[in-house]
Amino acid sequence: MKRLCPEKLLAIIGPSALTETLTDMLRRNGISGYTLLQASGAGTSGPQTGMLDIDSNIMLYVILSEERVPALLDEIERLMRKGHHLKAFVSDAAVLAIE
Amino acid sequence: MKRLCPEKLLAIIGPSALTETLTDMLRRNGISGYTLLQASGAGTSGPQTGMLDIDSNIMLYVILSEERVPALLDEIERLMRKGHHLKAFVSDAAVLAIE
Amino acid sequence: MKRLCPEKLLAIIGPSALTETLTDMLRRNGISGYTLLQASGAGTSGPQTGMLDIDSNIMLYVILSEERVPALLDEIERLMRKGHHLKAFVSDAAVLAIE
Amino acid sequence: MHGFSNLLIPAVLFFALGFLARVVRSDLRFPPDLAKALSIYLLMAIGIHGGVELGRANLLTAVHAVFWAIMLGLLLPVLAYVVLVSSRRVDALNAAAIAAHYGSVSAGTFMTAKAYLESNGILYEMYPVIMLAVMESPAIVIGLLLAGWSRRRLGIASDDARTAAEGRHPSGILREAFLNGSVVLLAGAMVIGAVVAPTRMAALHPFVNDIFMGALCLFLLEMGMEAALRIGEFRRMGVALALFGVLMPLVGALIGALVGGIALSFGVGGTTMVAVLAASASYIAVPPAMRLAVPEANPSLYITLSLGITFPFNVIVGIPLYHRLAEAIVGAWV
Amino acid sequence: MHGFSNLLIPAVLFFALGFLARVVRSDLRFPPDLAKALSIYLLMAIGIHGGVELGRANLLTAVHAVFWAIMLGLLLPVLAYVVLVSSRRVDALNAAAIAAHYGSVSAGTFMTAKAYLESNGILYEMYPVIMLAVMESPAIVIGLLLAGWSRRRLGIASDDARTAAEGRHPSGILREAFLNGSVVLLAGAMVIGAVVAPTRMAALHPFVNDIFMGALCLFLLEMGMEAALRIGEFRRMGVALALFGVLMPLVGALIGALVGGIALSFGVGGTTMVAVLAASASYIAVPPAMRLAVPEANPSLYITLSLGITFPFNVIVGIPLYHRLAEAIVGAWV
Amino acid sequence: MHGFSNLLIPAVLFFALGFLARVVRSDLRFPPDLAKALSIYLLMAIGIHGGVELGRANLLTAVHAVFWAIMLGLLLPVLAYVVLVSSRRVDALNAAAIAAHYGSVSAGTFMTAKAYLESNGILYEMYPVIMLAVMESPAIVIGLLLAGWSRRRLGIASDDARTAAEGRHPSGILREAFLNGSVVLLAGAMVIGAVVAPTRMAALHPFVNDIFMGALCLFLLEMGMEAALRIGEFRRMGVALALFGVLMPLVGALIGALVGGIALSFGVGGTTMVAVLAASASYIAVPPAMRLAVPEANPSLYITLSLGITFPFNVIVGIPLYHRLAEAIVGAWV
Ligand SMILES: Nc1ncnc2c1ncn2[C@@H]1O[C@H](COP(=O)(O)O)[C@@H](O)[C@H]1O
Ligand SMILES: Nc1ncnc2c1ncn2[C@@H]1O[C@H](COP(=O)(O)O)[C@@H](O)[C@H]1O
Ligand SMILES: Nc1ncnc2c1ncn2[C@@H]1O[C@H](COP(=O)(O)O)[C@@H](O)[C@H]1O
Ligand code: NA
Ligand code: NA
Ligand code: NA
Repeated sequence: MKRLCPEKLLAIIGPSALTETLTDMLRRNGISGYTLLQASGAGTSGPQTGMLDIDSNIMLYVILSEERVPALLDEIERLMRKGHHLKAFVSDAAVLAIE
Repeated sequence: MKRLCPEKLLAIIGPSALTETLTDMLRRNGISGYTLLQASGAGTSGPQTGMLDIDSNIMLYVILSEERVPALLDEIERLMRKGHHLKAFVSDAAVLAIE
Repeated sequence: MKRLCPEKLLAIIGPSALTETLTDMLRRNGISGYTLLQASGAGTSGPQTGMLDIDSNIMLYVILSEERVPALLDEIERLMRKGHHLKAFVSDAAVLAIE
Repeated sequence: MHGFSNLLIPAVLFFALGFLARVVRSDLRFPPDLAKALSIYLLMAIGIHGGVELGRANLLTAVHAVFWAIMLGLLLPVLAYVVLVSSRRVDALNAAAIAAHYGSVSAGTFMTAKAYLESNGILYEMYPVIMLAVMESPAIVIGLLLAGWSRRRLGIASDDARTAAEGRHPSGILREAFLNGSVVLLAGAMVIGAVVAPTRMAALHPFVNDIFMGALCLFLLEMGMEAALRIGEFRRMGVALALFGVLMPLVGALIGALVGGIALSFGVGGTTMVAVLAASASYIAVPPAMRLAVPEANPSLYITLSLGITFPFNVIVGIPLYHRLAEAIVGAWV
Repeated sequence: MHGFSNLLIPAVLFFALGFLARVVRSDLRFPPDLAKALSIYLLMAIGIHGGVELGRANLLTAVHAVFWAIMLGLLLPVLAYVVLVSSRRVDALNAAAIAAHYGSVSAGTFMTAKAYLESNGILYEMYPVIMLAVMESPAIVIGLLLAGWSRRRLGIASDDARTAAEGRHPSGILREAFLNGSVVLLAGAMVIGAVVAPTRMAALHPFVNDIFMGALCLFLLEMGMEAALRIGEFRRMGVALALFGVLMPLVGALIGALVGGIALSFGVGGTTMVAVLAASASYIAVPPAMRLAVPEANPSLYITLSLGITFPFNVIVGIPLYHRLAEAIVGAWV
Repeated sequence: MHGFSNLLIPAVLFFALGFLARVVRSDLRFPPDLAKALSIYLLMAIGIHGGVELGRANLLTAVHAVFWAIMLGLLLPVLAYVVLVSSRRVDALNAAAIAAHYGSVSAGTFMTAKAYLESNGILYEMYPVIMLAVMESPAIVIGLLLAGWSRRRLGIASDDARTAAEGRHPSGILREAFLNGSVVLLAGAMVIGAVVAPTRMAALHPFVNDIFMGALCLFLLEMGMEAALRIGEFRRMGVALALFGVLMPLVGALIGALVGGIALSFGVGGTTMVAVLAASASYIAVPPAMRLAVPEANPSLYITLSLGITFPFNVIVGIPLYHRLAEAIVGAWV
C-alpha cells in the first residue's frame, strides 16, 4: 500500500507531573504533534492508582520519522538517568498519508 | 506460537466530534468490534486539551485481518481529503485466538 | 540502536470487572509493572459505553521479555475458555534501557 | 392524581430526555466519570438516608422488614430462573445470571419512585430503604448457587466456580455477594448514618438531601441515554426474552406489594416502595458480580434486559401502576 | 457602581485566576471530565431556570423575544461572514465557520453577566434566558448555508455538504443544528422547567440554583486556563483576525442593545443581557457542528477566536461596557 | 466528650469505610476524575473560607500567624531531614524529599480536624486556615535546598537542580514552590475570598460551605482506599522508616501546639488546629514538586509515608490526641 508511509511510534509512560517536561521536550525537538492518554499502573516506583495528581500516569504517543527518534531517546535517557521514572519504547507504524 | 494469529491493528486518532462518524464507518464495513480511548493532544489543528467536547480527541483501535484494512483506509482517506483532522496508522499484532 | 532492547508488548482488553483478576495474574507471574487505561468499546458482548462500572473496559499494557509471554497467554486463554470476554495481542516493542 | 400527569415529575422527564436524545441520535455526550461519580454519590446519599432512618426505626419492624427483604432476594431469582429455563430461550447459565438481576434491586428505580411519591404528596415508611440495602446480596448468592447447580447439570467441572475468581476471591461466592463495591458503599453509608449522632449528621444534610433530587435527574438523564442504546438490542435477543423483561417486574411487583401491604402492613407509600424493590432489576451491583463468577453467561443479555427493558418500563409505566396496585391491596386489606 | 470595582465579582476573578495560572505556567491541572461535567451541569441548570421563567412569562413578550433571538441568530453570522470575507484574511469556508460562532452565544459569558448584574443589584428581565436557548440553532443553520454557498463559489462538489456527515446525519443541516448535544440539553431542560408544576420543581432548587454560582466559578477557573492557552495562538493567526475577535463583539453588542432596549423595550438589565448574547461567541455548541459539517475550516482559527479572544474580552472588558451602553440606550429612549 | 466516641464523626468513619473496603478487597472503584475533582473543590472551598476570614481578621494577629506558619514550614523539614539522615535508613536525597512533605501540610487532615472540632462544639480561631495556605511553599523551598545540599555532599553535579526542570522551570526552586498547582488554587481562592465584598461572596456560600462536609466525606472515603493500598507497602520499606511516619507527627504536633498555644495565644480549638498543621504531611502539593525537582528520590517512599502511614494515623489517632495536648498546654499556660 503506497499511501502507507513507514514511520515510528514512540510511546512514553511516566508520572503526570512530567507532562509539561515531556511536551516541552517535543517542542524543543521541532515536534508539534502528539497524543496524550491518562493512565494508571504500577512499577518500581509503587502503585500509580490514577486517583490524585500525585499518582497518575500519562501515556504519550508520538508518530515520527525514524531519523528523529535518536535525539528524543537521548533526552528521555537523560531524564531517566536523573532518576525520573519513565518507560519508553519504539515500534513500527505504517501511517496513512494523503497526497 | 500457533494460537497467535497475525492480524493488523488499525489506530485512528481524531476529534471526539467524529466518534459516531468513525464507528458508523466501521459498522458499514462489517466490523462490530473496536476499543475507544479518550485522549488529548496537539497537532496542526491546535492544542486539544481534552477539557471540553470541542477540544477532546479519541483514539480508536480496531483489530482486523489484513484484507479488511484497505477499505477502511479508503474511507479514512476520504474523510481526510474533506478536511477532517485524523491520524491513522496500521501495525502488526499477533492476536490470541482460542479454538 | 544498542540501547533499544527488543521486547514484547502484551495488550489485554476486557471489562473493568476483571481488573484485579488480571493484575493478580501478572503478580502471580512475577510481573510487577503494567500500565492501565480506561476504555470503552463494542464487541460480541455488546456495547461498552464506559458510563457505568458494568459497561466499562480496560486496556492493560505489559512490556515484557519474549520468554514470559507464553505463560501469560496460557492464563488469558484459560480465562477466555471459561467465557470471559477478553482480547489479547502481542506486538514488538524496542524498549529504551539505561545502563 | 391519577393518570399520566403523575409522570410529569422532573426525574422521569430527564430520563425521557436522555432516552430521546439517543433515539434522535443527538451527539449529547456524558463524560464517563460523571456517570460513575453520580452513581457513587447516589449510593452514598441513599445509604446515609436509610441509616438515619434505621437509627430511629422500630427495631422489631426493621428486623421484620429485613427478613422479608431476604426472602424476596431468595425467592425472586429462583422464580425467574424457573421461568427462564422452562421458556427454553436461554441456557441454564444465562438463566442463572439473569435471575440474579431480578432478585436484586435498582437504586435508580427506587429513587425515582421516591421522587414520584414525594411529588404526589404520598407518605411512605422508611423501612424499604433498609430493604434496598439488604436485597442486593442474597440475590447474588442465589444467582451463584443457581449457576453452580446449572454447571453440574451441564457437566461442567464443578471446581470451576471456585477457580473462576481465582487469585482474588478465595472464599468465592460470599465474597462476591457481600464485598461487591456498591454493597459495601450502601451498607457502609447506612451503618454510618445509623451510628452517628443526629446532630453530627446535620452537617451532611445539604450534600446528602438538598441536592439529591438534582443529582438524580442528571443521573437519570444519563441512564436514559444508556437505556435507549440498549433497547435496540432487544431485537437480537428475541421477543420472548424481551417480554420477560416486562412480565417479570409485573410478577415481582405483585409479590412485593403483597409482602409490603400484608406481611409488613405498610401504608400505600411503603407498599408501593416494596413493590418497586421487587419489580426492579439491578444494573449496578449484579452485572460485575456475574461477569466475574458466571463468565459463561452473555453480559449483553442481562444488561439489555435490566437496563434496556425493565428499567425504562418501571420508570415510565411501572411506578404509577405499582402505586395503584398498592392502593388496591392496602385498600382491600384494611 | 461604575469603574472596574464592578469586576470584583467572584466569577470574573476565578476566570482571571485560571488565566493567570496558565500564564505563569503553574502546573494546576483540571481532570478532563470535571470540565465536561460542569458544562453539562450549567446547561441543565440554566435550561431549567429559563424554563421556569418561561412557564410564568407573558406569552406575547416571549414570542417577541424568540423572534428577535432568531433574527439576531440569522443576521449576525451574515454580517460576520461579509466582514471576514471582505477582510481577505481567511478563505470563504473559514469565514463561514467563524461566522456561525458569532451568531450563536456563549452560555459562560451570559452567566457571568448574570452574576455581574446580581452582584450590582441590577434587576433584569428573564426573557434573555429564553433567547439564549433559542439562539444556538439558527446560527448553525446559517453557518452551514454560508459554507454550502462558499463551496459552490469555490467550485467544490455541491453534494459535499451532504456526504460530509454521511452515515450518521442523513438529513444534514437541520439535524446538525437542532440535535446538537448542548441544544438538546438546554432546550430539553427548558421544556421540563416550563412543563412541570412549580411545587414539583422546588426539589431541584438547591441543585439548580443554590450551588450554581460556585459551580460557575469553578467552570470559569477552568475556562480561564483554556483561554490563556489559546490567546498565545493569536500571533500565528495575525493581528487583523485577532482584532475581529474584539470588534465583532462590540458591533454585536450595539445591535443587541438596540434590540433589547428598543425593539423589546427591556430595562437596563435585560438590555445588557441581550447585548451580551449578541456580543458573545459560542465555544460549546458550534465548534463540534462545524468540525463535522465544515471540515475544510481550521478549528484552531475559530476556537482561538471564540475561546481565546472574544470570551476573555467579553468577561473582563465587555460586560461592564455593554452595561453602560444599555444605560445609554435605555436612558435615551425613555 | 473524651474517649473514642469522638471518632464517631462522619468524616472519620467514611475514611475508615474506604480503608476497610480496600482491606477486605472489595471491588469498590472510584472514577479517577472524581478524586481529582473533589480535591480541587476542597482546595477552592477552603481557600475561599480562609480568605473570607482573612478579610475580617485582625491584621496584626494574621501577620503573626503567617510568621509562625513560615517558621514551622522552615523548621520542621530541617528537623525531619536530620532525623532521617542520622537514622541511616534512607540516603540524603530521599531524606530531603521526605522532609519536605512533613514541613508542608495535609488539607484533608486539617479539614477532618475542623469537622472533629465542630462536631464536638469546640470553637477555634480562623487564623490556622491562613497558616494552611501559607505553609505549603516554604517546606518545598527547604526541601529543594536540602536536596541541592545533599547533591553537593554526594558529589552530584551541582547544576543538576537547575537542569532537572529544564525547559519548563527556568527560575527553578521558587517557581516549583509558588506556582505549584495546589498552592496557586488555594492562595488564589484565598485572595478572592479576602478581596470580594461579603455581600457578593454570599452567592457562593451554598457551594463552598453547605455541601462542604459531604464532599469531604466522599473525598475521605476515597483517601481511605488510597491509604489502605499503601499501608501494605510499609513492610517493604522497613519498620524503622514506618515508625518515622508515626513519630514525626507526634513531634510536629508538640511543636505546633506550643506555637499555637503559647506563641500565638490561641484557645484550645485554634491550638489543636496548629498542632494538626504541624503534624500533618502533604500528599497533594509536595509529591509532584519532588517528582520534578528531586527525581533521584523514590516516590513510593514519600507517598507511602505521608498518605499510607501519617495520614491515617493523624485522622484516626492523632486528632483527638492533639486536642488533649492542646487542652494541656492551653490549660497550663492560662
Ligand atoms: N513492564 C511494564 N509494562 C508496562 N508498563 C510499565 C511496566 N513497568 C512500568 N510501567 C509503567 O511505567 C510507570 C513507571 O514505572 P516504574 O519506573 O517502574 O515505577 C508505571 O507506573 C507503569 O505505568
Ligand atoms: N505526530 C503525531 N503523533 C501523535 N499524534 C499526533 C501527531 N500529530 C497529530 N496527532 C494527533 O492527531 C490530532 C489531530 O492532529 P492534527 O490534524 O495535526 O491537528 C492531534 O490532536 C493529536 O492528538
Ligand atoms: N476487533 C476489535 N478491535 C478492537 N477491540 C475489540 C475488537 N473486538 C472486541 N474488542 C474489545 O474487546 C471488548 C470485548 O469484546 P467482545 O468479547 O467481542 O465483547 C470490546 O468491548 C472491545 O473493547
Ligand atoms: Na427485584
Ligand atoms: Na453572538
Ligand atoms: Na506538617
